Amino acid sequence: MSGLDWLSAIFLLVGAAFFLAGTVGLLRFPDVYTRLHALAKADNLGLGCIVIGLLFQADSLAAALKLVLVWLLALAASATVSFLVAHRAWRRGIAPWRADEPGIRRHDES
Amino acid sequence: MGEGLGVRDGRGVVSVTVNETLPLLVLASSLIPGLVIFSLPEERHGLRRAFNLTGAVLKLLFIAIMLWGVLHGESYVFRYSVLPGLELVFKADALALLFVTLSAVLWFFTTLYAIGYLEGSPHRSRFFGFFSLCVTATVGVAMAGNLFTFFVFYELLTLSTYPLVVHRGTPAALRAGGVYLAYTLTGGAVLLAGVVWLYGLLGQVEFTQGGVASTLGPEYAGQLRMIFFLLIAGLGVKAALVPLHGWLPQAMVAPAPVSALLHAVAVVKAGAFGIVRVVYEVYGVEFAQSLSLLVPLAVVASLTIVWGSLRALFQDDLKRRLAYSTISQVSYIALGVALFGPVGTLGGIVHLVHQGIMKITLFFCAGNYAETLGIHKVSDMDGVGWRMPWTTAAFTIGALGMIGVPPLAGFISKWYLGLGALEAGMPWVLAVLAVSTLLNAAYFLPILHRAWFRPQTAPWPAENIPMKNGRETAWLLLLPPLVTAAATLLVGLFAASPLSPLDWAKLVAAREYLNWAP
Amino acid sequence: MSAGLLYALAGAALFAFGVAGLILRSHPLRKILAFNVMGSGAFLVLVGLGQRDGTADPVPQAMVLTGIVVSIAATALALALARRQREHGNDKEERDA
Amino acid sequence: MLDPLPWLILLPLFWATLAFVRGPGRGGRLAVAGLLLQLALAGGLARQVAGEGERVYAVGGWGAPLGIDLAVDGLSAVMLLLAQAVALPLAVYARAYYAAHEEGARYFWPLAGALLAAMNALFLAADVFNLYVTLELLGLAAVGLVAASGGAGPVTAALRYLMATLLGSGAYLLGVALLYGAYGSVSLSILAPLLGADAPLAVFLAAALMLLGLMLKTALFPFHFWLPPAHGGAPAPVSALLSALVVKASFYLILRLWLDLFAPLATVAAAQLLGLLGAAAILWGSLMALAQTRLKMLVAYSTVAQIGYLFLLFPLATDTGSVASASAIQGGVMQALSHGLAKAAMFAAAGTVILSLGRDDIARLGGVSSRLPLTLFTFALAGVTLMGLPPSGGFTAKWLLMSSAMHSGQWGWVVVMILGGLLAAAYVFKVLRQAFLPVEAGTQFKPVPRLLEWPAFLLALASLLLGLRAGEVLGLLGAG
Amino acid sequence: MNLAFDLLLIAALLWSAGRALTTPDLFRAVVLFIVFGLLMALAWARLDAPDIALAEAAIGAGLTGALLLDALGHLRGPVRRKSGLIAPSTVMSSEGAGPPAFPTYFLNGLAIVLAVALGLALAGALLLLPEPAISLPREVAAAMDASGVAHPVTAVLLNFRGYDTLLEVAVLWLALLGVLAVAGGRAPGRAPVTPRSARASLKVPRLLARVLAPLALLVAGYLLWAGAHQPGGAFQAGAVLAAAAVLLNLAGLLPGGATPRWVLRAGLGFGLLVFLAVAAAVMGQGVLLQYPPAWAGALIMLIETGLTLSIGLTLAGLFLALSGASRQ
Amino acid sequence: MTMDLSALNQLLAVFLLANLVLALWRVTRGPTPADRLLAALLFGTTGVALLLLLAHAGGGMALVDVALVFALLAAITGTAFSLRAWRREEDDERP
Amino acid sequence: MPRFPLRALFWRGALFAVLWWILAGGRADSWGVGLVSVALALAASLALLPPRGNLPSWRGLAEYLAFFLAQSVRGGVQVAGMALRPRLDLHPGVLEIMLRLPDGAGRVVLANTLNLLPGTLSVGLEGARLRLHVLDTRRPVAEEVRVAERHVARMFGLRLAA
Repeated sequence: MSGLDWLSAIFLLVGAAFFLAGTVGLLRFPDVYTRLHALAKADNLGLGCIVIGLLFQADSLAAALKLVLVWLLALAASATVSFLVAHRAWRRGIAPWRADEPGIRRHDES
Repeated sequence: MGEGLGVRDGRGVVSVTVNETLPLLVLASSLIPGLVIFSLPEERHGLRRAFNLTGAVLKLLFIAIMLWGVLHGESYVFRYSVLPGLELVFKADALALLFVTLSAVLWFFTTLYAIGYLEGSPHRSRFFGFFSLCVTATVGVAMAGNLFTFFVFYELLTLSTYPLVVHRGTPAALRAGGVYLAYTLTGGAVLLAGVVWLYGLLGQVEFTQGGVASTLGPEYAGQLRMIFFLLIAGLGVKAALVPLHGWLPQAMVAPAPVSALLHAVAVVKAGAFGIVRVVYEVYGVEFAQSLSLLVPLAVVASLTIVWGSLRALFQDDLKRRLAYSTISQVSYIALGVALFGPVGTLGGIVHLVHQGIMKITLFFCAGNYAETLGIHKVSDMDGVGWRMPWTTAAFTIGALGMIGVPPLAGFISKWYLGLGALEAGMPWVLAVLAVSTLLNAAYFLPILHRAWFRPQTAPWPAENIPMKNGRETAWLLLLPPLVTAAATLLVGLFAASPLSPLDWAKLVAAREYLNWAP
Repeated sequence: MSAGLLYALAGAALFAFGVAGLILRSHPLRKILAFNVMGSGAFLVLVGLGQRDGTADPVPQAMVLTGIVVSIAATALALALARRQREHGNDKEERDA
Repeated sequence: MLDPLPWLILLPLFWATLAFVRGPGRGGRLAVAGLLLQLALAGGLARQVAGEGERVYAVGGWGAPLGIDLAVDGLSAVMLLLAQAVALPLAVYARAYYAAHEEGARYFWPLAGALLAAMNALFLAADVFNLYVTLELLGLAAVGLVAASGGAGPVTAALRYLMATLLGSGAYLLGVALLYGAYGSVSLSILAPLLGADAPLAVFLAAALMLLGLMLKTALFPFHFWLPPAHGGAPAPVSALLSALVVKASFYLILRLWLDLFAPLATVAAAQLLGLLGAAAILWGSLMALAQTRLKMLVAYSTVAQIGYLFLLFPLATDTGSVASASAIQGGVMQALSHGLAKAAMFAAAGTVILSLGRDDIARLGGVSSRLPLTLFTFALAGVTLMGLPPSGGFTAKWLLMSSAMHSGQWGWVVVMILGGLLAAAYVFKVLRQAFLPVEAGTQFKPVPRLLEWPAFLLALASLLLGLRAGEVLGLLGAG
Repeated sequence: MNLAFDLLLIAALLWSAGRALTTPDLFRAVVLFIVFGLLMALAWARLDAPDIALAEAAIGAGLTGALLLDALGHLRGPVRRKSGLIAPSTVMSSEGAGPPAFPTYFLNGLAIVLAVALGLALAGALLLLPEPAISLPREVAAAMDASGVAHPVTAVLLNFRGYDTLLEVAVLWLALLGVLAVAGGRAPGRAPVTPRSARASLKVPRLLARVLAPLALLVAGYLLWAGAHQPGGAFQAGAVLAAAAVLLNLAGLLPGGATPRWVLRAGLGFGLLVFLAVAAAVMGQGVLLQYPPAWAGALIMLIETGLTLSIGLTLAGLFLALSGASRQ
Repeated sequence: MTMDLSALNQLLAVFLLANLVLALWRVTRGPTPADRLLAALLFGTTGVALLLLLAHAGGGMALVDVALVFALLAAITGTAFSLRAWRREEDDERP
Repeated sequence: MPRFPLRALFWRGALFAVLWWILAGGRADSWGVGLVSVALALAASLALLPPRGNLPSWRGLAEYLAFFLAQSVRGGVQVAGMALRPRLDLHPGVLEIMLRLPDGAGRVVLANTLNLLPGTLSVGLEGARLRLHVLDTRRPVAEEVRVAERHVARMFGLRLAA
């Protein structure tokens, strides 16, 4: 394997690790807001790393840029949807989890 | 004639001869007026009447031509292929003409009568439309040249009479119509099963002298007995053989012209006619005898004769009494057919005509009583003879004929039946005839007694048509019973003359019993 | 066993799921899901079975494309009907109230 | 001269699309014109088939197995004629109907055009996957038509219908997938010679799935549950189209597959099972019809019963090539034709009654006989066909089926047919007798246009006279 | 490694589908179904069927999800109408009705047994199936030169089996007719209710929609162009267009409604009419849909362009007719 | 592109798929609809990554287009969810 | 802005053309369809997002991107750390900030950006009031938001309110 290949492999592995972290966060975090943090940040970074890793494998500039385009689109979608879901959850009265007060409750009832 | 009617010859050219068209014209002469009448507005009385009578007269004319032709050896056959191996066949043979003539003549008079009877009542377009269809169906039954064609018109008859039975639209009428349908459609279905079965065995069932079924070998005897049972059961419903007669007394709710037609010409007679056709021309009387089918038929007929008369005794409603009388009298036809031998045949077939003439007279009269004075019950008839002498005179002739008083029509029938019984070696039938005659007398004579010899005790239930200028009722109501009563007398008196019903019956019998010369 | 056959087997199972769901579940939305699952199963069988030997077969693929479009069409119609039905239910409730 | 074969598919699609573009409720005249032309085309095609026999048409010029073939033989020619012959008077009827009754009129014409196109395409298809597409087209068009009036009842019925039809076409599609997997082709003409009694299990499964799916679409007992609410609840022109034609289309396909494709696999047991279901449908459908209090529901249940007769042909046609088998198939097709004409007439007549009277309780039909005599007469004539009385086409059908049963010694079916006929009489006369009652107090009969009454009457008359022209129809049937 | 991937994917497919059908909560069912759709796209990718994967991604993930979620807002909650194929006695929504009556219970059991039997029989049948006698891929490959395009799936879809496609476009159009008939037949309802909270939060999706919609147009154009020689084509392009329209509608930038004006109706019918016209026109030279070889490519492109427009409008219409036209 | 990288791509694809399967647990677990939906969102990003990996593991560059469409339309589900589906109590308007 | 937005037209057209080039993999034969698509996309874009006159500044954009990349790596690492740590150590809370950006796309871009930055998640945006959910209340979130806000403002060429 060439150096570029190594670089590619490293990026890919790092990306996979971020994905794992995102998933673990999704499973472990206590409420919808914190889980959104995990998703929006870890996964997008994971995707970014994978895209970079694959850039090294790309055949042409256009193909490489297409990968970047995919990432940008995913970023935009992710950011918007995170906002919308969090906003709606807030509107529905779902209170953020607090270390001193575990469990689900409505923020307008507390 | 349009394309497809008529027989296609090898080159696909349609050729229709006069001899083929005549049977169709006989059918069309009531079918077309019927269809036209349906579409006529209710208030076009004159036009409707014109159509009706023109049709009736035309039909008589066509029949007359055919009568003349048959006497001179012409044959009138029309064929139309519905499916490969399945044809509609109309054939004017002697038996057919006997029945066709009867129905055409009686249709003419019944039409006249009905025009008078329904004066001013609603839905007359509908009534006369179906009336014409009903006659068309009867003519079709009469001229059917094979069992399939017979069945087609037999069912058409059921359908076209139903609206007549329920014509009044009262709950009682609707109930009666339901019963009527239940019986006749079931009968039709049973008949259909028999017909299909027979077609399955034979491939075709053309009415033929000596019977088509007799060509089948002895291994089919069992099946043929079953089929015979199915056919007679199916026909027996309309012929009102006991125990299939239940619908007939119920159907008395229909207007009098309908009852007259139902009993004398159309429905009941179609059943009886069918039995004649099946025994003579499907099985052949000798073959039927060899399958020992005739004796059971005779027994059933005899039972019906006695049972119908017995029941008639206890009816106070005049039309119901007549209805039970019909049950009894029509079975004379079946009885005659079941008596093996030409003389019995003669009795049965001539009764086909005689019973029609007599019974229609009686129903016309019953209708007159009801329409003129509101009389429906025998017990209301005291002294009616003096209020309505002409009607009662006609009634008297009809009743005496039914009893079998010589020289009236009924006597001729009974005489030949008695002779036939002896010829067939079934003397017990004589006893049946005797009992029946006694019973006939027992339920008719009291009526005559009341009408003529008892004084009027109470006012008439509803005097709808007042006495006017010495006319007891509307002339359209009076004329038909007088004519048919006269016919009752004449066919009896001149039974021996050529062209009388008896003469035609001899022609028929001679076809069946080839080595018999009257 | 080729991937095609494997997915075809999965398709068979999905089809059975869908049939059971369509029969057993009563909520219209659930029936719609079941019908889609059933359709996906049939598609998988069609394509999977067609390429048991491992080479792509464009004919069933084209058929499945057709099928997917039909599915979405049917789904939309079913949803429209279900919603209309529900509105009628609500109207009835309002009237009854 | 147009080649009738492709144009029978293109033409209805054309007028359907144009009707849609013209706007909601528009396009009736276009449809009638199109249908006239279609009827002529179907007639021309029938003549072609009668003269030259079966014909195969390779769409796109490729030919099976790569491309899609269309094919026309006697059976499809007859069905095509039926479809156009029923649809044309119904279109005239529908124009009058929707002029008086706007509910559901918005997209009737485009939907009806698509329905016709689907049906014609189905009758002409010779490719099992193409048949799937036509089935879906047909199903969705039918569901759309049922739902179009938007009422609570029709919508619920349409949803149920949709689910049933989707389940049916899903099963069919899986069958197609299995066939393709087994033989690598979806063309009927390629598949037919490949199928034999030694076919792999998958092919048997395919046959079972396809037939089951189609039975569901045909509403064969016990899969009939969706039919009565859908056919009974839709507007009358729609009910007529559906009952007369749509169920026949899937039946046609069952027959086609059974005869042309799966014949080597067909077992006596399967045929008997189909027959038994048919018999159950006849009895159950008739009894349910008898129990109905609403006119259109009665007619709808009658369809359930009449469909049963179609399936009696399968046990009778097992011994292929025999006389009994031939007349069973002829009987089945005659039944499809005559029921199509009669049921269209009957639903149309029922619709006229409803438009005039404003209700369809059977118990309150008093006066129909005097105020709407032609419509009642139409109903009665159609009833004659349903009862199987002569000289109707229904009678010819029953005659053929019965003689086939007699030939093959299967008596049971005769009894069923006789019972079915009597029950049919019972429910038909249940309606007729009410119509003879006097007009109920306070009832207003709205006058109805002639264009509402006459098309229905013509249909009924056609169903009646079909029996007299049966020879020609069967001749055409035998031509392909 | 591929096998592991396939097995894992299949397990996930079966699990999500099974749970989608059995889980008591409708919302969960819909989400599971959306997941199922995404997994299906992966399955198609694995099955060397990128065309289907594209369609599944656009339709399955984008449109079906939106349709279902939109409907969910209207279909949840208790309801009293029954509509079962077999089990009519169970309640519609939360589906947690009382214990079913015996016949239902029995029929349900029967249905399960039948479904299991069907599944097993199918599996057995598939495993026993020998290789087919006819190889259509070979036929396709042989005819590719005359097809007018370089991508086999497109050649099948628009040329060899173009007739299927013609009818299938009609199916789609028909579904829209049905939806319009059902959704538009009602008395004009209240205007779509967008709550204040939702209006306030619309800014964010609006920006996204404004940015993505032109991009979607570009991608649709790309997919349309790509179809001639690589995975892509009118369906995928149309689906992407429709998805953009759905996004615009969700963001409140495109009004919904069930009574299209005539321009729109013309657009909806356009693709079908073009297809029909081409199909009919070429009959002058040969048979239905027989393109003259020299013109095949151009005609296919023409048809595909019309179809992209119509399919896009129609798919979008399916969503738009329902969205907003419904009352709360 | 070498064989080894292709194998790595494949391996990572399996790994990502396993990630997805794990995330399904959140769909069933909930507790709020939003939590369930999150898993679907995860499928958006992870699915895109997966497709890109598959494309470079020999699945063909067309899969990049699939990923592109995925990413382009990924927002629709979430938007439809929060603006249409999860709005049964619109009335709880907050100040 | 009454003036025909020629500059916007050019830049957007160029952007879409580049995107097309990327999509089509640089194939020359794609430009027939490509030009039509680009034109359509351009038209749609102009209709949906009418140009406001001030173009983004290249420098601002570059700085923003750099900032964004760096921060999102940080954000990812932070969340990953939290998720993978054996014991969850979360101190979430809600924070409201009055934005100084003028009304318009800028605020939305900021809200979206924050979603990808470490520890912040926008929960609501009403007028200038931005509600944030923060993962760790102990960190100086408000300052970080201000930094981001400045980057966004510079990229769009906007002026922050006092």
